[in-house]
Amino acid sequence: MLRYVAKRLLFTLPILFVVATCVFQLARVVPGDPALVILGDQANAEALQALRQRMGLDRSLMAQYLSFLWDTVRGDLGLSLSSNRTVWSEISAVLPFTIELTIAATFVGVVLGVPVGVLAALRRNRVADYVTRLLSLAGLSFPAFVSGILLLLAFAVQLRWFPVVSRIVINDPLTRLHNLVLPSINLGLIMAAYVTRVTRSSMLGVLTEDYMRTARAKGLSRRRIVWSHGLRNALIPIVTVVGLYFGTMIGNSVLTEIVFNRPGVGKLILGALQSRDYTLLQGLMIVFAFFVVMVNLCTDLVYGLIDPRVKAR
Amino acid sequence: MSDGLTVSGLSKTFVSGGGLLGGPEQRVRAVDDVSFAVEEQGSLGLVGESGCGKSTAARCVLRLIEPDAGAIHYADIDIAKAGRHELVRIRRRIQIVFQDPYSSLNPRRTIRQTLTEPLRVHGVCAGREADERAGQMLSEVGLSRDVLNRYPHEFSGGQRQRVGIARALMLEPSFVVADEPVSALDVSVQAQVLRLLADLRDRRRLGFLFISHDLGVIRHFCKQVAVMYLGRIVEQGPVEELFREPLHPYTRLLLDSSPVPDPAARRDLSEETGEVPSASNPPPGCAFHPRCPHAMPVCREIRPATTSPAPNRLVACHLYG
Amino acid sequence: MSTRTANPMWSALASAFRTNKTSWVGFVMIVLIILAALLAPVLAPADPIEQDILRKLEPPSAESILGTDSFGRDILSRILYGARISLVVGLASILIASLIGGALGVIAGYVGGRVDRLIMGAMDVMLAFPTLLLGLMIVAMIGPSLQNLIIAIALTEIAPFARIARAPTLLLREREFIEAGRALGFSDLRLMFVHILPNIVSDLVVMGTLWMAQAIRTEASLSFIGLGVPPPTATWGSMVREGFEHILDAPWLAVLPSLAILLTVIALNMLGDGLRDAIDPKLRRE
Amino acid sequence: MSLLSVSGLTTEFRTDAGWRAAVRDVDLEVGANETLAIVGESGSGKSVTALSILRLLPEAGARIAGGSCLFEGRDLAHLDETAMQAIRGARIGMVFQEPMTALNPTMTIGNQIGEVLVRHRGMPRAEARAETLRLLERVRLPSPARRIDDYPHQFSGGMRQRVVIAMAIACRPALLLADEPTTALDVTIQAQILRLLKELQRENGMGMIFITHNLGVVAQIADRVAVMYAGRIVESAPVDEIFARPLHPYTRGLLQAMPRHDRMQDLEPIPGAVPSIRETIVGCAFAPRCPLRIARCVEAPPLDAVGENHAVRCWVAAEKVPA
Repeated sequence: MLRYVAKRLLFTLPILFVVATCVFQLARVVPGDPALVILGDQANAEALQALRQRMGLDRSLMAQYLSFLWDTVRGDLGLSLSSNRTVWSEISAVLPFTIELTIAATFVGVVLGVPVGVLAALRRNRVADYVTRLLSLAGLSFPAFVSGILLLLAFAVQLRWFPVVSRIVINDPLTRLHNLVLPSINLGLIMAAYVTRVTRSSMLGVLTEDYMRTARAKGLSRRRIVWSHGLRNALIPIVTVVGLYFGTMIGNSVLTEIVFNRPGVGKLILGALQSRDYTLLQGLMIVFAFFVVMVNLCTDLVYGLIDPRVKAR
Repeated sequence: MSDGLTVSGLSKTFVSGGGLLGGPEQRVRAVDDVSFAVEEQGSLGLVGESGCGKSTAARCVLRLIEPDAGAIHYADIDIAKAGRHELVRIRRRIQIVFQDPYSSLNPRRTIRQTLTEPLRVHGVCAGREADERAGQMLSEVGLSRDVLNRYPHEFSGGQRQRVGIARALMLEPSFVVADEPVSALDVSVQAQVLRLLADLRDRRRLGFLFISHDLGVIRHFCKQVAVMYLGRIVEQGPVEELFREPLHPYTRLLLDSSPVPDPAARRDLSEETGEVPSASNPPPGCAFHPRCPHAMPVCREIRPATTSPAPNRLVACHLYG
Repeated sequence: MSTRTANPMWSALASAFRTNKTSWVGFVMIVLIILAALLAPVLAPADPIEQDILRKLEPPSAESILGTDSFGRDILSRILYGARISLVVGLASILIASLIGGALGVIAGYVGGRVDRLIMGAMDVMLAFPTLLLGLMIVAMIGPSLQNLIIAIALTEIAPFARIARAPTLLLREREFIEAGRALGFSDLRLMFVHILPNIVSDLVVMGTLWMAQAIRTEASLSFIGLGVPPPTATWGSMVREGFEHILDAPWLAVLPSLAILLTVIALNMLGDGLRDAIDPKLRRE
Repeated sequence: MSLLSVSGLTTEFRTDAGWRAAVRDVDLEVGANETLAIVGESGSGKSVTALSILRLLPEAGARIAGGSCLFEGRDLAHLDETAMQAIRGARIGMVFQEPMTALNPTMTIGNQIGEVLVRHRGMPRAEARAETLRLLERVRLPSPARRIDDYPHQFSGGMRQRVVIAMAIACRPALLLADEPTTALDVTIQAQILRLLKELQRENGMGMIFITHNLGVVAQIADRVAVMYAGRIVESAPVDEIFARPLHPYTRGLLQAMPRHDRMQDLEPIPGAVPSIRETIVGCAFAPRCPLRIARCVEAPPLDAVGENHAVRCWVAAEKVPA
């Protein structure tokens, strides 16, 4: 197992390296002089030159690239162009809110999605199955900002159960939780739709496997056959979807944060776009890519736990 | 150089794993120093259990799998050394029939497309003439010409196998490699296809390399037989003689284990005969020694050479060394 | 007399339509939406761009069926014209992505070895960027325009198509009919694109439908963030964005274009989902 | 006194043309210590018969449309699901064709066997483990103590089949259903498994229904034989009798179509193909392929007794033999 983990970790390094290279290249495509962007049109030549020097823009592209790589490896993502603080401090200030949101949403998605998916598979082609399928199809059709707006209109504007604008007070866990409910439901329901669908189809596949018949031939009860023999074998595609969904979820959480006016990476991105803060965007991409790669790594490790055959490979 | 197919010293090792991420490297000697010859218009059966390398050997003959070592000659062609253009020429002389009639036909192509495509690709003919030839071939394999526009899923396993045979014969080859051509079929259909293959062999004067795990099928179809075990040929000779009087202990085990439809011939195999060892880690010396009732100390250490204890018979066993 | 029988792929899709009501409903809906987009100049009661400050923020009425926005523009007209942007971006990006991704997937799966590792490694890198953010980054860099949106969204969807094409190619490569083709002297190109590709086209069509829904959603999201086709062009996402500022006093401004997006995406998902049920061998097996 | 007595069993499948019978009006008897071989080609209904007895067919697509299966005083065809569960794995064991897929890939073989003991014999886990070890030894799995916690993929096909057999006999069932248990195995392994099944049968006094398409295997293992074609039994007789004096043209055809390795004979293929389940069969199902066909074959022939324990479903064959 340890060997397997080490191997998978090793495999993520080239991906991260190429990701960093792409981000670096992408940032160089930006038209215009970043120093000019920061200091504005009125800046004098000396100040511009000084800033360029400070940012290392006067060096050769190769030298810039190498120091960028070296800085990234050390976790130094550079200076934000708009705030003059380090990119990492900008991101880390809001990252907990986004992480909190995604974890809560994943919880909603899995706890709701898996049982509903299994039940739909067991009642294949009956009413419950059709209803589940239609609802989940509709659920995964929602752009996060559309569902967010509708939830906001219904529960905050009409029913007034939740605040229209989140006001997050760090020291008050109850308010913080209350503010989390609507956004995480928004994000979680969309995810539950995906999880339900993949659980259903994966379970349907498993139900026709030979070993399920063997389990019946052993005289096991139906419940034990489904939940103990079936679900474990159906889990791999489910874990895959949860893992793959992570990338979509980051995008959706950005939209959710914007709609619910929550602090978080989403609003940071909006700000960075408006102020054309490319180092911040670049840093965000690297952090996100890092998270996505790590989540993929985790799903691979979970495969190893679920399916003994994976380790053998 | 004689006519027909001559193979000598054929070897193929599959390497899996290894490298940066692959885990421990595994080397499987699928085919290990295999030599045999099939006379012009002769038929050699290659028999053995799953994983013995018989299919790999057959595919190496067509260079569908690139052999690591060995010489392969057919008539005047040096197959092992053939370049791209020569290989195309070989394709018109040697063809292959596959085991699984469900996997061997492209489900998205009509029978017409399947049968005329080789003619077009090799620039033999196209259009009406190709259709005409496809129709003739269909009737030769016992199908109606009317099926040209149908798709494979409309046919039974036996009919698909006939289409597969027709496709192999479209380029008018003189030699056919048949890889378990009847193993996937029911007994009654199996006999139909065996008879068809025998008819075609006689009518078209075809040479055959016939791979099967079924001793009965081999006996019925082939004049010569070679028995493979873990990548090597352990015994070869004329079918009748070899089945009547097997020399190698493995051949004997194989014959004794194959049931005969006659309750009077019930055998009680009292000995536990073990499993086939892993091909990635074959036993040293004679690969069969862990299962062999006659194993001697020498069998554990020295790989037996192939000897000829009787005319036309070859065996690789220390009992005859 | 020879009988011609239907190509199994088309007959599978046709039977999907016959048996699967969901795909029918989706199909009809998407046809209606396409018609509405095509006929926008005829159907729209007003110019989608012309402003009329005197009539701003009118609720739905007989005069303008769905009301007007904060610049006094007719919402129905803007929704009809907005459909054009969504559909064009969705269709064009999917065509590009499926052609490039499909070809890459087939090549990776068929050739295998180093080529496979190289292509799929590149795809892994692309998948490491969250879809929306990659689009956002690209558009932010190269500037928002219809063309750039299509390019950006297509780029984010090449990798999924490559994966979808590669998996069945790996299976098909092991099928004996491919080996038979090699034994008959067919070239690799012929085997890849004449023999393997038609076997995976139905997978690509189904995924194309589902990913077109995704593309339309991404386009709307980018517009919502402010990175869509720049104003004054009517796009659904930017309409929601403008309407969101009036969420308390004129909620229909945000809700109506939201529903348009939702309906289009649902229609495509219903269509694709029904088709997938029809071709999925796992579900067909019983 | 027979252990299992099936009469008039009819099983139907849902097709796009409505419900169609895959097994029609099948009568079978198996006694303790006896092996009944059901032989037939694909689509003959032989496996469906076994699955119907244990009621293991998918509920949505198949139904038992008639008949009874009397086993230890109860009719399995009409038992409720809970009572059926108590019989499966306990009184009737089953061995399947594909050892590669019959075992749950995510569960150790020890747990898969132990599960049966816990379920039916109420053993505590530790005791079940000890018994599992004993069973693995009995089926001659090499070094069972070391391998009890291994997963199925770590075993060869032959070894997996031994595990499946251990699972099937764990509760010393009175009846064993073996559905093509050696078809997926190599001949040398097949011989070992056949021998193992025979030994276990003798030890436990089990009745066994052995389903196969291979007449050679039938000759090796059966006491009595039932030949099935298109869902019906067309001939049944003791094993020596059926090979010495096959009466039904289909049985004869099968024997003449099978190439033997012990002697050279001319193969006589049966023309045509097995009818599909969608076809409506009028009269004798074999008539279209039959060399002895007469006008009367448009009527369905009954299974006529033509001697002691020998019955044949054929107008021509039944007439020739003095009853």
